[in-house]
Amino acid sequence: MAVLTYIQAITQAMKEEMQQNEKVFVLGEDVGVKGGVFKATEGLIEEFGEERVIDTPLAESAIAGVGIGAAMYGMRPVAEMQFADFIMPAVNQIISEAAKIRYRSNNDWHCPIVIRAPYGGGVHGGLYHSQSVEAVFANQPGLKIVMPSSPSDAKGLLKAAIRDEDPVLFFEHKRGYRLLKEDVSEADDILPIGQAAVKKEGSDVTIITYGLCVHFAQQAAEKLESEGVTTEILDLRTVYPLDQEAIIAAASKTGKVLLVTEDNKEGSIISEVSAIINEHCLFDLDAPVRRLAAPEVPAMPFAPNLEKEFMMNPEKIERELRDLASF
Amino acid sequence: MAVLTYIQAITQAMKEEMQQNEKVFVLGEDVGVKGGVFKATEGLIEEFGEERVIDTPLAESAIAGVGIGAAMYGMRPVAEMQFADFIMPAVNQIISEAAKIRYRSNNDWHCPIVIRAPYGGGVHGGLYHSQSVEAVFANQPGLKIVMPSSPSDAKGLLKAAIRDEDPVLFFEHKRGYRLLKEDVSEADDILPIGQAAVKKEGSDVTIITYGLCVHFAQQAAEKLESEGVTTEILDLRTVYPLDQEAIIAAASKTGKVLLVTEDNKEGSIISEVSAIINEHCLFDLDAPVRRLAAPEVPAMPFAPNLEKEFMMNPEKIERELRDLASF
Amino acid sequence: MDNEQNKLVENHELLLEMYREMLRARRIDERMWILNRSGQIPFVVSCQGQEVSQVAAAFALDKDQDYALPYYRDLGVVLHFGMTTKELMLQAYGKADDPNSGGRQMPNHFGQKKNRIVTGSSPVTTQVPHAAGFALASKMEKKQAVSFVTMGEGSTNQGDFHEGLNYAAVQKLPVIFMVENNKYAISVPLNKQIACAKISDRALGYGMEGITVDGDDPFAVYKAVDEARKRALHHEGPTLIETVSNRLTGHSSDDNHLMYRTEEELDEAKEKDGIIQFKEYLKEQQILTDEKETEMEAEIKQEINEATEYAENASYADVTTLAHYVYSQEEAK
Amino acid sequence: MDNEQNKLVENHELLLEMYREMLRARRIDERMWILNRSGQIPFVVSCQGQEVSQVAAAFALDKDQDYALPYYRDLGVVLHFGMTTKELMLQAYGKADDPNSGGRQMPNHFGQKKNRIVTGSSPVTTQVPHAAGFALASKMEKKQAVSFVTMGEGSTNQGDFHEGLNYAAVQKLPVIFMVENNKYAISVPLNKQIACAKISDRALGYGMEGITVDGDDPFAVYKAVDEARKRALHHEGPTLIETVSNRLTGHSSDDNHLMYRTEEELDEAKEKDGIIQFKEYLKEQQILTDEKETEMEAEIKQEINEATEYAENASYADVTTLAHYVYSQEEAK
Ligand SMILES: Cc1ncc(C[n+]2csc(CCOP(=O)(O)OP(=O)(O)O)c2C)c(N)n1
Ligand SMILES: Cc1ncc(C[n+]2csc(CCOP(=O)(O)OP(=O)(O)O)c2C)c(N)n1
Ligand SMILES: [Mg+2]
Ligand SMILES: [Mg+2]
Repeated sequence: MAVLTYIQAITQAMKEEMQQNEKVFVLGEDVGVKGGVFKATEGLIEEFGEERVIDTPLAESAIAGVGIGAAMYGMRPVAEMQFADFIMPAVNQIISEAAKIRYRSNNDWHCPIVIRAPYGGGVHGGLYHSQSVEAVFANQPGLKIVMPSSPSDAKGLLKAAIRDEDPVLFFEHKRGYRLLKEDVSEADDILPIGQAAVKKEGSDVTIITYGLCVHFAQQAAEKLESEGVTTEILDLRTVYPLDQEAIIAAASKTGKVLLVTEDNKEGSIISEVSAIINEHCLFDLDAPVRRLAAPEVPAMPFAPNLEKEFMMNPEKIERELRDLASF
Repeated sequence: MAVLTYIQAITQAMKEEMQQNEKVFVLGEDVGVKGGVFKATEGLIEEFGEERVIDTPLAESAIAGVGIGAAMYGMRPVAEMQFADFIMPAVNQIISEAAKIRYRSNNDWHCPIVIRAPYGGGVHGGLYHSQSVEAVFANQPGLKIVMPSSPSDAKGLLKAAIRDEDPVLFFEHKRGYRLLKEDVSEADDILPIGQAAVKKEGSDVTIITYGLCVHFAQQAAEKLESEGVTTEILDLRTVYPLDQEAIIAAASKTGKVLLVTEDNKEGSIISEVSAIINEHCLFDLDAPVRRLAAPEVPAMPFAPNLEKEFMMNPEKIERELRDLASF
Repeated sequence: MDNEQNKLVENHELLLEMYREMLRARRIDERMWILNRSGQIPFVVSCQGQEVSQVAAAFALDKDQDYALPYYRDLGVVLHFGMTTKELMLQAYGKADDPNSGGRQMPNHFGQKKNRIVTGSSPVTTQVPHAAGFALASKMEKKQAVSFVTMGEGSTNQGDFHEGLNYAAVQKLPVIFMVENNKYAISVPLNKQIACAKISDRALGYGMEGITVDGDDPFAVYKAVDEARKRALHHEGPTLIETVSNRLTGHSSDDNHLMYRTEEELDEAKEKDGIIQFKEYLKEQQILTDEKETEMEAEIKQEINEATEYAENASYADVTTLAHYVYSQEEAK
Repeated sequence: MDNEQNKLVENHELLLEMYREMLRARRIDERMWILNRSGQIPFVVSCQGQEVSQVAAAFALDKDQDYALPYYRDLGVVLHFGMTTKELMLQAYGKADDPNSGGRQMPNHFGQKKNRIVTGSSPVTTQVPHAAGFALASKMEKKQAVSFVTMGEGSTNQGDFHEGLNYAAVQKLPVIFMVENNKYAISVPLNKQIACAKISDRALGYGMEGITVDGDDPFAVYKAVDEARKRALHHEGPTLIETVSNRLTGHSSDDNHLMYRTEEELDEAKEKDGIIQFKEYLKEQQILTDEKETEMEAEIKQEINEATEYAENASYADVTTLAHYVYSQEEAK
């Protein structure tokens, strides 16, 4: 065991997979000598050479598209989008191609690519370096979307994503990169994609969330603990397709559910979670399912006060939680 | 009044707006001499010339991007994507640009563009000429998404979209193009974007849906009428941002709600509708909100039997409706 | 005429094989139109007018090593890579045994792994970066293989064309980009698509070789592809080849091209039909006799008849398979 | 040297104005770095090394008619189009009165309608099709205006570059595409971005004029833009101009460029600094005196001091405005 930050866990996962399987390679903008703008690929070019750690031209559709081609061939590309916001030029390759290759070819071809991208705000990134983009892709059968909330999860899930036989979008919270630290096993641990995890047991209220918000939820839940309110926290981990069973279990357990996302509310991941609960747990609910999300604006502004107002934080969650608990 | 098909109503709307405002122009692939692959722009080049009816190179990001530039300048571009499936290369221009121009410039610039595209299946189009793509965009504040269900609505809403000060995605059901016919007013009628419409009053069950599915819902509801079950049908018309008030009213009215979409279920428009109902009408519900949607596969296959199995139809709705009514 | 081309000219058997492949593509396509017009199949998108380019190019490749990433008109390419007439008919009917997609995709959306034909979609040009990806992978694995990707000239205006060619050029990947310029993107004529003189003028901006050849001339196409392949395998990078010919049909069975094209233009195009020119050459050179021709036509006709009947009687995929293969092992569920 | 360029050489006042604008851009940028390093502002992305190209180009435009679609390094362009030092400082601090975005966007995401500066975003190259759109509209409205759009050389590898240039070329739109080639895309050097010799080699593939000039030479840049503007207004179509110079700083305040760049390379770049060369020229020609220079520097310094103080003390937008302006009249709600 060693204490790793979230980003170190990610680097570690890529490194181990590259050591074990020579078909794994990474490509993206500045991933080589610079080691990525956040240093996620630091040290990789030194260890694996520029053949397997490829600095690409500034062209996201090519990064995805070349990766998709290589994946169909039989390689295991790990493509980096420098910021999740810049995945948009690659949407056609991801939705029209990666997601549909297995289905359209009736299982003749498949496309085991991983596309990593840092998402989320709170880093003075303004509109285009702060977005949560998962909802754009969370309606596309054929894709999987993973958003880990801790270093251990990040490592285990990224390794699983690289070994997965299908395309996986892997979104990493950029503010979590250095904020989140914990002991991470050095073993070759793989976490199953598609399974949510109970991060905290409780019996009064349930929070269902993912990514950095899990961290905020934990902080909020602790505050209420002293007042005798215990919170069940379900971390979705894979936000598409969702782990329905785990959602149903977590919602039914307390009957009071708070859904949290850093994304704006309408059309977000937590809308689907709410719909699932509505379909399956109506008679177990003691209060309407609540959604706590960002305001309906295009993205987070740059000015620090506006950014703070937009961002999710433990206080906002605590407030809702308290209110819901006393419903 | 004259009987118009859905597509004639669309042509008519463009024609009238072009006659009234010389800043309105259309651009897209094959919209000129050919009049569009579905003939939506038929006759326009003859009337307005090739300066205002522009056959573009085969490049959707340019069609959107050039339109966005012209819109910022002060024109009223109506861009056609030949099929909704081919809007994907333009996602960056639509989400990163059109949706965010007003907000990011603090109201200094704005972008009154309309992007039209035929969506939906049932025409032997296979995976890439049948998709419902609205969910990709239905999480982006700054955008509006309109999906009319009848010729009159199509005309009134398209005229409204062209006059709107903000970007509007306008999705037309291609199977509806010639299937749907009705008397359409020749007056300069504008329908408000953002408002759902009750298409049928009823008191036992509520169907909330949009696009061609409204037509199927009406057929299903009629079947049940003879058995004494009356159905309220709410046509969303604008699927983003949603008309919450109308949804809440329609759901509360009967307490039994069936949501219908041709799209696959997870992450669809009706997931958001369900979440809204869940938040606001929990104690008015007599049964869990049901979602009727396509199976979770990437898109509709070509083979006629598979296509039929995938497609929404009155029978599927009738079955669910009957079941829900007797809950 | 250089050596390689000379070899081709002298290899009468090969020339006859090439001719046969072109003819087979043409006759299959013609049959599909008949089936469409008589209501048997809902859709056709044709190779007619481009078979010479397709077949000559494919013959210059190594179909046991190279990867083909064809576009929807490339009947000639996939035939050479090993797709059978029966399989082509199965896909036209959308039947379960269609090896491309089991009837899931529209006709002419090719893909067949065992024959190294990479699965394609409808949105044009997405295959171009894929071709760079295949080349990158085969270069990493030190294989003696190139990837061969085709598209229409209209598709060269998509962003993915630019990004794919640039990527391949920067990393000197073994790819051959072949643009089949038939002068139309559905109804949009060349002068509304591009302002450059030739599509191959784009090669300079990627720092790669570019060449325009007469797509109706099998010798010129063969030579261009053959040289490009050598260049690719010698680590000299990718090549952009433009083959100029004519689309002899509407864009697809849904398109009436006389709405935007004159009869005269079409008649002219038909006169330049590469298959007819090639046949005349073969006859002049006494490589093809009338007898041989009749025999060939008969064989092909029978093959198509059998394939059509087989496909017509074949079953659609069972509806219970609708949700299979979204993800790995989905069918096991 | 042709007439236009001659006129420029002889117009000493204009040359001094140009120099002053370049200097102003440089000094503002330098101040921003100081503010960043001392923790006052979170982010800087620099114009340093590109001011000569930017200012010389902007001077060849008609800022009362033409539209500018600048990218994040174009301090020199926006200054000339009318953005004030105070406004630039307001945006660096993200304050409410920042005319670009009211503090919503990161610094150097320019846009100011009254000065015909079109709002830009972070994803690179999206502005390129917009420029074609502005040109299309002004052509439709028969205005004597061009649209002038810039980007880095790395950004020329995006699909939108290709689609935007092709669109403009096909319809002969009055656009000037200027690529500021500073030889790096963040850390990625030119040889990993492109395989062509010059970015302007791409012009041929669009059938438009293309030219590469020394970005440190104001006369060459001015002439290229001036000629391109005339061509545009004479309906001769768009032009692709590449200005080659050096990035004298890290990519941004978040980047340590010595991780991928040698000290020697950087020293060499600094020696070629266009501003210094231009100053030397002006002095040699006795257009600029030491006295005038001192005065200029002092004036600029004072302007920057005042602007900085003003911006520092200005307020952020009120948090109640967070949800304003998502749609039209939203604020009325
Ligand atoms: C991204 C995308 N946009 C639009 C279409 C619709 N479409 C199909 S083929 C075609 C024209 C293609 O022209 P070209 O590339 O020249 O190929 P050709 O059909 O002439 O061989 C168009 C516009 C598509 N398939 N994909
Ligand atoms: C679509 C997109 N991808 C990635 C980025 C991140 N990024 C910002 S600037 C930059 C390099 C730009 O290089 P170049 O175009 O040469 O401009 P320069 O900064 O050198 O002036 C990158 C990769 C971005 N802003 N947009
Ligand atoms: Mg063509
Ligand atoms: Mg650069």
